[in-house]
This record gives sequence, structure tokens and C-alpha cells, in this order.
Amino acid sequence: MNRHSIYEPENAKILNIREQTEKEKLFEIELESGEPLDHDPGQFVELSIAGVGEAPISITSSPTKEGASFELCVRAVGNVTNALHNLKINDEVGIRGPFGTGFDVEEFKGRDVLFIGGGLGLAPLRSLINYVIDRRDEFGKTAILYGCREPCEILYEDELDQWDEMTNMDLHQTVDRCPEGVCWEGNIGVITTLIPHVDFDPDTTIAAVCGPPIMYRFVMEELKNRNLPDEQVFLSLERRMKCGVGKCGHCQIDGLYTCQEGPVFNYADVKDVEEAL
Amino acid sequence: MISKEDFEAFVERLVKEDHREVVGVQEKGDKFVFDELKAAKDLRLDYDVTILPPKKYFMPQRETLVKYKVKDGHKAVNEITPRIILGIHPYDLEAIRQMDKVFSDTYEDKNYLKKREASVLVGVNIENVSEWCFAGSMGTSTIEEHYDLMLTDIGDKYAIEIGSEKGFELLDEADVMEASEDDISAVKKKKEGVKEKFEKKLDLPPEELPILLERSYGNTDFWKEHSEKCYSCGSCNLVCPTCYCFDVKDFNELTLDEGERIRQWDGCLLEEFAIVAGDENFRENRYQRYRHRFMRKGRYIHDRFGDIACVGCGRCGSHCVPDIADPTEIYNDLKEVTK
Amino acid sequence: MSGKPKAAFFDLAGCEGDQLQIANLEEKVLDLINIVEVVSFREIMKEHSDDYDIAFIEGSVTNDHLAERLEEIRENASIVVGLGSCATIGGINSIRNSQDHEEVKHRVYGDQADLFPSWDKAKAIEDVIKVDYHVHGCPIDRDEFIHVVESLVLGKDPEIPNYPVCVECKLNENICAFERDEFCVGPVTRAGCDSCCVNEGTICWGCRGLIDNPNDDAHSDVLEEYGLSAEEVMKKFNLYFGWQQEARKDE
Amino acid sequence: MSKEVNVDVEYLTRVEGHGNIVVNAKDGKIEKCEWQVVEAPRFFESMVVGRSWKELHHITSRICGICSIGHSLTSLKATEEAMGIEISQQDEMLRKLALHGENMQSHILHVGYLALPDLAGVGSVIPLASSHPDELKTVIGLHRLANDMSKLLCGRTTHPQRLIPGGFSKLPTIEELETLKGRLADSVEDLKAVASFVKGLASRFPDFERETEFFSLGHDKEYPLYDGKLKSSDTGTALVEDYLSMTNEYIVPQSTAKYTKNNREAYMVGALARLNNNYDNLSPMAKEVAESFGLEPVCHNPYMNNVAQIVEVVHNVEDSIRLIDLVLDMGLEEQSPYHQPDIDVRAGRGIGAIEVPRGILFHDYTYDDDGICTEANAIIPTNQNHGNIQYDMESLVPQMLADKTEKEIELALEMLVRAYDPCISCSTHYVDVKFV
Ligand SMILES: Cc1cc2nc3c(=O)[nH]c(=O)nc-3n(C[C@H](O)[C@H](O)[C@H](O)COP(=O)(O)OP(=O)(O)OC[C@H]3O[C@@H](n4cnc5c(N)ncnc54)[C@H](O)[C@@H]3O)c2cc1C
Ligand code: SF4
Ligand code: SF4
Ligand code: SF4
Repeated sequence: MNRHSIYEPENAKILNIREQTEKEKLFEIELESGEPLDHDPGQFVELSIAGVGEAPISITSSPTKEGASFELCVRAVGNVTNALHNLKINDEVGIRGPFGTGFDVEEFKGRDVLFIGGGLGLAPLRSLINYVIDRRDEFGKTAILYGCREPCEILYEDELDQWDEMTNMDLHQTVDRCPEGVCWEGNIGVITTLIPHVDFDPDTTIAAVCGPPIMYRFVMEELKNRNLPDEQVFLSLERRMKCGVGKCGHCQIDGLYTCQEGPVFNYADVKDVEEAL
Repeated sequence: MISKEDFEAFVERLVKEDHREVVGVQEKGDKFVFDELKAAKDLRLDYDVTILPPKKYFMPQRETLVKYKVKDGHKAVNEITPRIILGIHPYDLEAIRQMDKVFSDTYEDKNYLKKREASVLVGVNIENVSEWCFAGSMGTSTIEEHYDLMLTDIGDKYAIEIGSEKGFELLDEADVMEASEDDISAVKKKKEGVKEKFEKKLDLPPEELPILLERSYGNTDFWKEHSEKCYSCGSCNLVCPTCYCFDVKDFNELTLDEGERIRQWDGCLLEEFAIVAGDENFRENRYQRYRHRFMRKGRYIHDRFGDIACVGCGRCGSHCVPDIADPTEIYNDLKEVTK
Repeated sequence: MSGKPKAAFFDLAGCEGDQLQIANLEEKVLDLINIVEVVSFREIMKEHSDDYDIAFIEGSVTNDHLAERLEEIRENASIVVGLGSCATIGGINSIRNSQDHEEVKHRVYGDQADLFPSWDKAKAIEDVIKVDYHVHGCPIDRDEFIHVVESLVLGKDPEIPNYPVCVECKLNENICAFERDEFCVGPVTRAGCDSCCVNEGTICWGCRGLIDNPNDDAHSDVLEEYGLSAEEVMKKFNLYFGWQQEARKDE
Repeated sequence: MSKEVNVDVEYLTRVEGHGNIVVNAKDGKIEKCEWQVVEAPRFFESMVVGRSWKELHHITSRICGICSIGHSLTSLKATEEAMGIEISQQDEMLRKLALHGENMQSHILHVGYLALPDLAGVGSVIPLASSHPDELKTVIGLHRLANDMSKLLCGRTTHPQRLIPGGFSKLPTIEELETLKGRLADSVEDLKAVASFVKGLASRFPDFERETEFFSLGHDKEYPLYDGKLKSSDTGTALVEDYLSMTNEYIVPQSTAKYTKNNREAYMVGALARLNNNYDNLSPMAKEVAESFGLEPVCHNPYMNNVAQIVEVVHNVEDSIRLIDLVLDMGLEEQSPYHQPDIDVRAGRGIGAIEVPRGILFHDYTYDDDGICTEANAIIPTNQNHGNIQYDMESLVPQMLADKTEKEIELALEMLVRAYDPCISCSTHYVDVKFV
């Protein structure tokens, strides 16, 4: 990044917007410079809207994606994210990053990969999933477990169908509940209920887990029951952030900086860190 | 060496003639602060401690990082006032050394570093010790590097040690004389003497803090008990020379087409420090926030940068209204209970 | 809101000092009327309309008549903003909430006391209607008012501090009241005033009200340790927190 | 002529606080003509009972946001008198400056933002931005100067912080006072411009007179704002201690507020009353401006209160420059930026009387040995004017019934009330309101 200051966002343009659910939209963005972001799966950017502020957002597209643009999947929950949702194609935003430590793809290579995503947690995972798909022969078997609260909250529906049809890719979905009158033929129950459906070899499997804070505890317990070693689990954590570059202090998890050592952590490194999970 | 008279004349000249802003320690009521010098006679080199550390000149309380025009995107801003800062105590110099490290680590924070570069640091050895200070225990009551000039009051004159090219150049205009053997030993005696003056003391060598803190992290009762009266006011963070957390906010003009993104000092003791959208608070309890500060000072920063991030200035203890923030008390108590 | 939002200003029981702060914006008033259309502002204009999006309300509610007016305003407006302590927390009016109402009335009006329609307590407007945003302070801070208006027009939540005044006192490098043998309620009072009273050499009186989660027990203890009697501590809290403390008890 | 006139102005605009005007006339005869005040009671005189001497000025400042400096100072004078606290000559001069600042602020606001629209024939100050942009800019500039001056002396323009029992918690610096002096001197041209602008429109002030009594402070040597004895145009001077016998609060059935009277059924307070009673002590330039309007004592046209306000602003500016010079000549005494005067708390009663923008204001406190207030009374200028407003209306309406339309009557009445610049929100006591 050769900006004047680590706090100066680079201008970028919204190329496309796709509505995902009532609260999530997928934004395709390209930097004014026309350069690709050059990120690792699991990294994030600081998205800036002048006059409103900044928010850290995971990059949901894979670095292997064609073209210079990248994608962010954003849930409208507050000032910046609401303002972003009000923008239109061709509007400008500011981007800083990519920041943080993403998934170490070298670690994943040659192994079977188990993706476990809860809700919006699928956003950062999708970057890695598509990376694996684009370099299919470098990885072993893959399975995706994806859970949402309700069917209306499901992200990337077209892509899920594509993933489902791929050979060598095992996709399982669940919802916590299905309101009356909504059509849902899949599993109902929390995400941990999907784990027994997949068959994996703890010796050769590596898991990437991402979801809301409470999900982790239950998922980890279940994976432990299946003898998956802690070192073979990577997870992505979220904390308040103001700078993204290890200065502002907000994202500290005990001694760890989410924006530096994370957001993707090896489970073995954080399992004993009280503030982490 | 410089006589006090000549020193005052020298400072007066700086105030009047130097293109840089000259700041120094001055009285505010019955306390002291670093502030712009209007006249050399206002400089008080015999102060005990200032309310805020000189950090405010490199990382101001409120600082514009970015200006934006809604139509033109963002522009980085760094308002730099070149300064000569007079009268920094050794512990504050040590803190500045640590901050330099933090702000140049991985991503260089030019807002800090450029302001830092544009400053000349003139230190002074401690004459009067504040009742809360425990620099003696932290090894920061004197310092041999990381200043441009260092003054020591020896009666009717100041001894001047030169720490850098910048410092040397500053002295260009001063009526200085060569130090005698006596002068040198007087300075030495002064530096030795100050170590004895601190009433507050740590009962353990600071190097042991990381381990002590690691062991007592889980002693929830201890932290709860000590933080019961905590207001979550963040005063202990805000006055600390080694605290650097900040918040960032956008402020628009009423015309709505332009504005500024500013950073403002923040503190991990404040309730909303770790809260995210949806109101989840990752450090919800008072004791967790209270504990975090001590962990950060004595352990986390050490793990990252190798420094104990407390220089023993005692400001946190003296500014805590319920009187629960004094590090010596906490660390000494911890040592007691973790025996 | 599409187009320029329409704003109206109202006053209940208060001193109108907050509306004066808006008049005191000087030229910025012209910027203000560029981004919102002021349709009612009795203190400075004759025109009035009931067609508005944002209602700014100053003053406390102290009788049925005012409560009815307030409800009407709520119905007309899509956003209601409390302006100043009297509206946001009951303000100085709520001193009398801890006094005996009969005595209060008789002291001022003697045997005509009962001619008065007045509740025994002064209340924040939030006691009667739903309030969307608060601009605290006695009087309001002009910059904070601008920030709130600017935010509402841009459709974002204004950032109102939820930390105590001590924070700003530190940023301003003040000598703490407790080091000057004075007593201050800054440690439990919401910041946002830039610690203006302490900056001017006095103490924080508490006009912006309690922060969301004040350690008021600790502060009572501390005030007593520093030498106030329990009754004096109560009076310190009653100056501005009268309505708020009661509302908190009811929660 | 058979004509029915119904004027019912609920919540009169461009005044502080809430007041209604109700007039019903049939066949040239008035059936009802009332000035009603419908402000909700706030009970200040009770609120302060039980509170400490350190808090009273803080609390009573909140009686009125517009003249909070005046309320604070009156309150401080009462407390200081009750405890025998002396303030230094320097602090007294600085307080007088603060009062000038507030008087300027309030008068400019009133003339420029509230009364001028009537003269220019528009509904508010907002249209003036396009119809008279230059004049408005000048008015805003003067208003800002007055506010900056108040802020410099008091910490804040509304609900001042620096004014404390015994003096000031924090003082302005010499440089700040020098800068202020320069700005004041520079403002004279602008003031003259505003005065001549108003003069151009002065023919729109209704030509109406009614003889009445004028009540204010009076002083041999100065134009009295901060200090003086009581003075009535009818009964002469009296001591401040005797304020109750000159104000005589009473209740009238057809109105809502407590009225006051002295020699006649009602009297007038405010800028015009001060000017009528103390014309000789106005500053030279202020006299010039008064002359240019043909305003000289004793003027019985209440609408001329607006002009008297302009004259006073000129006086405020000139006298402020004089005071700043005096303070600077004496040299500013140094004190801590958190000054707390040593005060010997004791029991006693004290009365403060000060001329605030709208007229004479009284605070009267009794303290016990611990400095806790046991009794308080406050008489506010606007209250003292209510009676006079009512009598003016009763005399004005019949004069207009014959050849004026309902609209014209309404405007004349509104302008009348506004001329008094009532600050109804600050009125501390009222009686019940009956709606027609
Ligand atoms: C590493 C990382 C990756 C993320 N990836 C995504 C993503 O792909 N899609 C998505 O929709 N959301 C993501 N989030 C969450 C997103 O950052 C928050 O929802 C967003 O910051 C809320 O900002 P706001 O201004 O809309 O909300 P407000 O509630 O108005 O936020 C106010 C301020 O609080 C801070 N804040 C609030 N919530 C968070 C949070 N969860 N994390 C960090 N700071 C916060 C921000 O600094 C923000 O400026 C991610 C967060 C992190 C830390
Ligand atoms: S200064 Fe004291 S009360 Fe305030 S946050 Fe720190 S420990 Fe808590
Ligand atoms: S923790 Fe306290 S004593 Fe240590 S450096 Fe910070 S303020 Fe000074
Ligand atoms: S003066 Fe009051 S607000 Fe300021 S630090 Fe002290 S206690 Fe806090």
C-alpha cells in the first residue's frame, strides 16, 4: 500500500450490487487504480464511506477470481453498513487494505477440507471455498456445512447450487427453524447437527470455521468428539475495529490483535485465550 | 554547562526567534502542564509531574486523519507543528521511546512519526518527585539515550548532555561552557540521588511482571475486588504516557458535502471500548476491563515489543478518583496473593 | 425522508436556552435552513405548520396540557429529538421531584396554589412519549446539535458519548475537582459537553444526566469518603438526576 | 358601524415563553381584551429551598435562558449580600462587562431577529436572508460579537460558569481583553448602520402613547445596570431593601400572571424605562443615536422600547471600552484558573437588584448558618410589565377599532407585546389560566 497515510482510503467504485437477503447485499468493487487487491482468503478491508465512517469487511471473493474487482458481502446493521446499502452502482467508496492474516492456504494444500459456516460467516469462507474450487487438484476431499437461522437468510443461493453439483464436494445445509408457510426441505437444527452427516478422516482433514461467537464453542466440542486435532482447525473472529492496522487497540483479544494475528486464528493458539471464544 | 541566567536568555531567544513552537512545563493552578511558552520565566524545570505526558504533541487528543469531500473522496491530513519541547522527565522519554516503536511497527503511522520527527526533545532530570511516582522501581528515573538534550540542575547552572545531532544544533545559539570534573560528578550524584527519593516502590523487579500477571489472570476474585469501585472513566488510560488506543469518527460540516475523520484518545476501561454492532460486548464486566489494562501494561506489550509498558510515572494512580489504579499497589498485592 | 426534511421546534416547561443556542449558531443557521426546512420555530418565526418530519422538543412535561401537546407532536413527527436537559432527563426542574409537592406549591403561590395544573414531578419527555434521540445539556452544545442534525439528515445514528465527563476532563488537562477540595459528579455524568464547566474553573454539576451504566454506588461512597454527608450526596445527585434515578428504579 | 373583531393569537411568536392575546369587540365596544400568560409553572422559589449557597446561582440561572447572565449575577449579589462577601473592584468591572455583553446579545437578538421582521413586513428573520442580506449579515456580526464577549467573560453565553460567589472561577487574559476592545471599537460603524436602517423603517412604529410610570435602577454617576438605588418616574428613589413596597405583587382576575404596581395601576420596566429615568448618564454616542430618533425623556410610546434598546447597545459598547481600559490600566490580578474565593459562610438575608435586558430583576434569599437557603423570592421584569401591557392594549384597541382591520389590529397588538420583549418563560409565578 503506498498511500500517504495508513488511514487514507483509496477511491473505489461499486461495479455491481446483488441483493442476497433482506439484510445482506453482495457488492462488487474495483479500486480506482485498476489494480487487483492482492489478498489472501480470510483477509479483510476497511470500507469507508465519507461522512459516515469505516467498517471492517471480509473479502468474500477469491483472489483467483478473474479481473481486478473483488466482492464484499455486507449485512446492514449500523451506520456504515446501512449507508453502503443505500449506495448504487457506480457510486464511490473508500478502501483500505487488505489487512490481517487470512487462511494459510499452504497449510490446507494436499488435505481434505471441511468448511463450517454459520450465517454471515459464510462470507469469509466463500473466498477460501472458491480458491479451493479454482485450484481443485491441489486439495483433497471437501465438504461444506452451512447453517442459517431461517431459510430466508441463506446467502449465495445460486452458488450453493453450483457447489452442490460439483463432484468431490459435499454440501450440507441446515436452518435453526423454518417459519410456517416457507418451503424448506433440508435439515432443521443447529449447525452441529450436520457434523455427524459428514465423514472425514481426522488425520488428513483441516477445518475452516466461521460464524457467530456462540457457534464456535459447540462446533469445537463436536469436532473434538470426532478427534480432529486443535491444530487442524482455523477460525475467523470478529472484534470492534477502528484502524485495522494494529494501533487503535479495540480488537485486542487478551494479548492478540484480531487485525494482525487474525482475523483467522489457529484454534490451538486461541483455545486457552479467555477473551477469544 | 550553562548558567541558569544564560539558559533563561537562551530559552527567551528560542521563544522569540526560533521558527518552531517552543513548549515547556508550566504551572496550571497548583499542578503542571506542558504548554506553549510565552516567556522563558514561565518554564518550571523543578516540576514533579505534568497532568498529561508530552505524548499529546505527537498524538494529539483529537487529530484529523483524513479530510473528505463527498464528491472527491478522501485526502490524508497531517497537521505538523515543528516543536522544541523543554523539560521532559526521563520516564516520559522512555515512554516516547516505546511509542516510537509502536507507531513504526508493521504499518508506519505517519501522523505520529512525522510529528515526532519534527520535534526536539529536551529532557531534564527529576528535581522533585511526585508522591505517586515509582520510576525508581521501573528503572526509568534516569535515561541515557533517546533525547536530543538532557539537562540536570546543579545549583546555579544546568549540565547539558547532548543526545543527538538535533540537540547539538539547537545548542548552537547558547552560551555553553565545557563541563569540569566537578560538574560531571555532580551530575552523576544527582542521578544517583534521585533513585532514593521515591516513596512508592514495587516489591518485585519489573522483569517479573509478565509472569506474575500471566499467573494471576485467572484470579477473578482479585480483579473483581479491586475493581469494585471502578467508574469505567478511563482516566487511568488517558493520562498514561504509554497508552495509545484511539477512536475514529467522522464529523460533517452542516453543508453536508465535506468533513473530517478524526481520531480521539480512547481507553480500554471505557464500557463501550469492545462493543460491536448488535451490542455484543467482548469485555462486558468492569473487572475484565480493569484487568485488561494491567495485563496490557505488564504483559501483552512485553510479549509483543519486549517492553514493560509502565514507566512508573504514577499518573494513573493520582488521577483515579476512587483511588484504585495505583500500579504499585496492584502489583505488590498480586505478589502477595500469588506467593 | 425524501427531499429536505421538515423540522419543527417546540418548547414545554424550560428556559428556552436551548433554542437560543440554535439562534446563536449565527451564519450557520443559514446552512441549517439549507439542509432542513424549518416549518415551526415559535421563538423566532411567526409561520407555523403541523407538517413536519423531525420535532425538536425543549422543556420538561409538568402537566396534562403539556402531555397532550407532546402526544400530538409525536403523532405528527417521524423523528422526535429531545433538546436540552429539561426534555432529556427532567433537568433542573426535577430538583422538586424530591421535595414535598404541597409545600412546593404553597411556598410559591400561597393559598392560590391549587389553581395550578401541575404534576407533583417534572418529567423528561421520554416519560410520556417515545423519544428517538437526545441532545443533552443545559444548555445544549451547539456542535453536538449540528452533529445530530447532520446525522439525521444523512440517515445515520448520531454518536452521543456514553462515557463519563472525566474523559473529556483528561483530554482538556484539567485539574480534577477532587484535587481542589471540590465535589464533582463528572464520574457518573454523560460526556459530550467537552467538560466545559470544569474547563471554566468549576465542577461538573451533572446536567447531561447519568451515563447508561453509572457506578453511582461507588461514587456515593467516594463522595462520602471525601467528606460529604449522605444527605449532601443525595442533593448532589438530585440537582439533575432526580427524574432519571426514579426512572431507573422503575426499570 | 357594526363590526365584530376577534383577535385570538395563541402562542404569540417571536417572544420567549408562551402568551396569548385575546380581543373580542362588537359594535365598537370591547367585550374582552386580554394578555394571557400560559407558561407552565416551574417553582424556582421552592426548588432553591434546601440548596447550598454554592448552587443557587447555578439553579436560578435556569430561570431564563435569554438572560441567564443577569439571573446569575442578581443571584450572586443576593448571596454575597447575605453573607457579607465583598468582591474586588476588578471583578465588579468584569461583571459589568458581562452584563453589557448579555444586554447587547439580547437587544440585538430582539431588535434584529424578532422586531425587524415586523418592520420589514415579513414573518421571520429567515426571509430577511434574501431580502436584506447585507443588513442581516451586519446584525449577525454584532450578535456574534456580543456572544463572544459573554463567552469570554462568563465561559459560556447561556448559563455562565465563571460567575461564582465572591468573583470569577477563571479570568480572561489581558490579550483576550485587548482583542475584545478592538472588536468593540470596530463594531461602532456597524451599529450606526443598523440604527439608520431601523430609522428608515421607524415610521412603521404605531404612533401610540399612554402615560405610565417607569421603574428602574437609578444612579447619580452612571447609567445603572449592575448597581444603583430604585427609581420611579413618579415617586423618586428608594432603597433596594424596600423593593417589596415598590413592586406590590397582586392578582387580577382577568389575567394569569401576578401583576405589580407602585404609584399607578401598573408601571413599565426595561430599556425605555431605564432610558427615561437615566437619560443623562448615557454615553455620548448613545445620546447622539437617541437624538437621531427623536427619542428623549420622558417618552410614553411603548413601541419606542425597540429604539431604546438600540440606544442602549451603543451605550453598552462605549461603556465596555471604557471599562476594559480601566481594568487594563489597573493590571489584571493573577488568580488560579480554578479560583475559589475564601468564603465565610453565615446566616443572613440578601437582596440583589440588577437591570437585565428586560428590566429590573430582584432575587431575595435567606440563608441559615450552614449556608442553606431557607426562603427565596424572585421578581422578574416580564412579570412587572404584564400589567402595563394589559393597560396599553385596553387603551390601544379602542383607538384602532374605528378604522383598522382585524389583521392590522392583530399586528399592532403583536408588535406591542413584542416591543416589551417579554421573556415569559422566566416568569416565576403565575395564577391560573382561563381560556375563553
Ligand atoms: C475482521 C472482520 C470482518 C468482518 N466481515 C464482515 C463481512 O464480511 N460482512 C459484514 O456484513 N460484516 C462484517 N464484519 C462486521 C462489520 O464490521 C460490522 O457489522 C460493522 O463494523 C458495523 O459497522 P456499522 O457502522 O454499520 O455499525 P455501527 O454499529 O454503527 O458501528 C459503529 C462502529 O462500531 C464499530 N463496530 C461495530 N461492530 C463492529 C464489528 N462487528 N466489528 C468491528 N467493528 C465494529 C465500528 O468501528 C463502527 O464504526 C466484520 C468484522 C470484522 C472485525
Ligand atoms: S481511573 Fe480509576 S475509576 Fe477510572 S477507569 Fe481507571 S481504575 Fe477505573
Ligand atoms: S500505567 Fe500508570 S504509572 Fe504506569 S506509565 Fe501508565 S500512567 Fe504511568
Ligand atoms: S473534575 Fe469531575 S469530571 Fe473532571 S476528572 Fe474530576 S471528577 Fe471527573
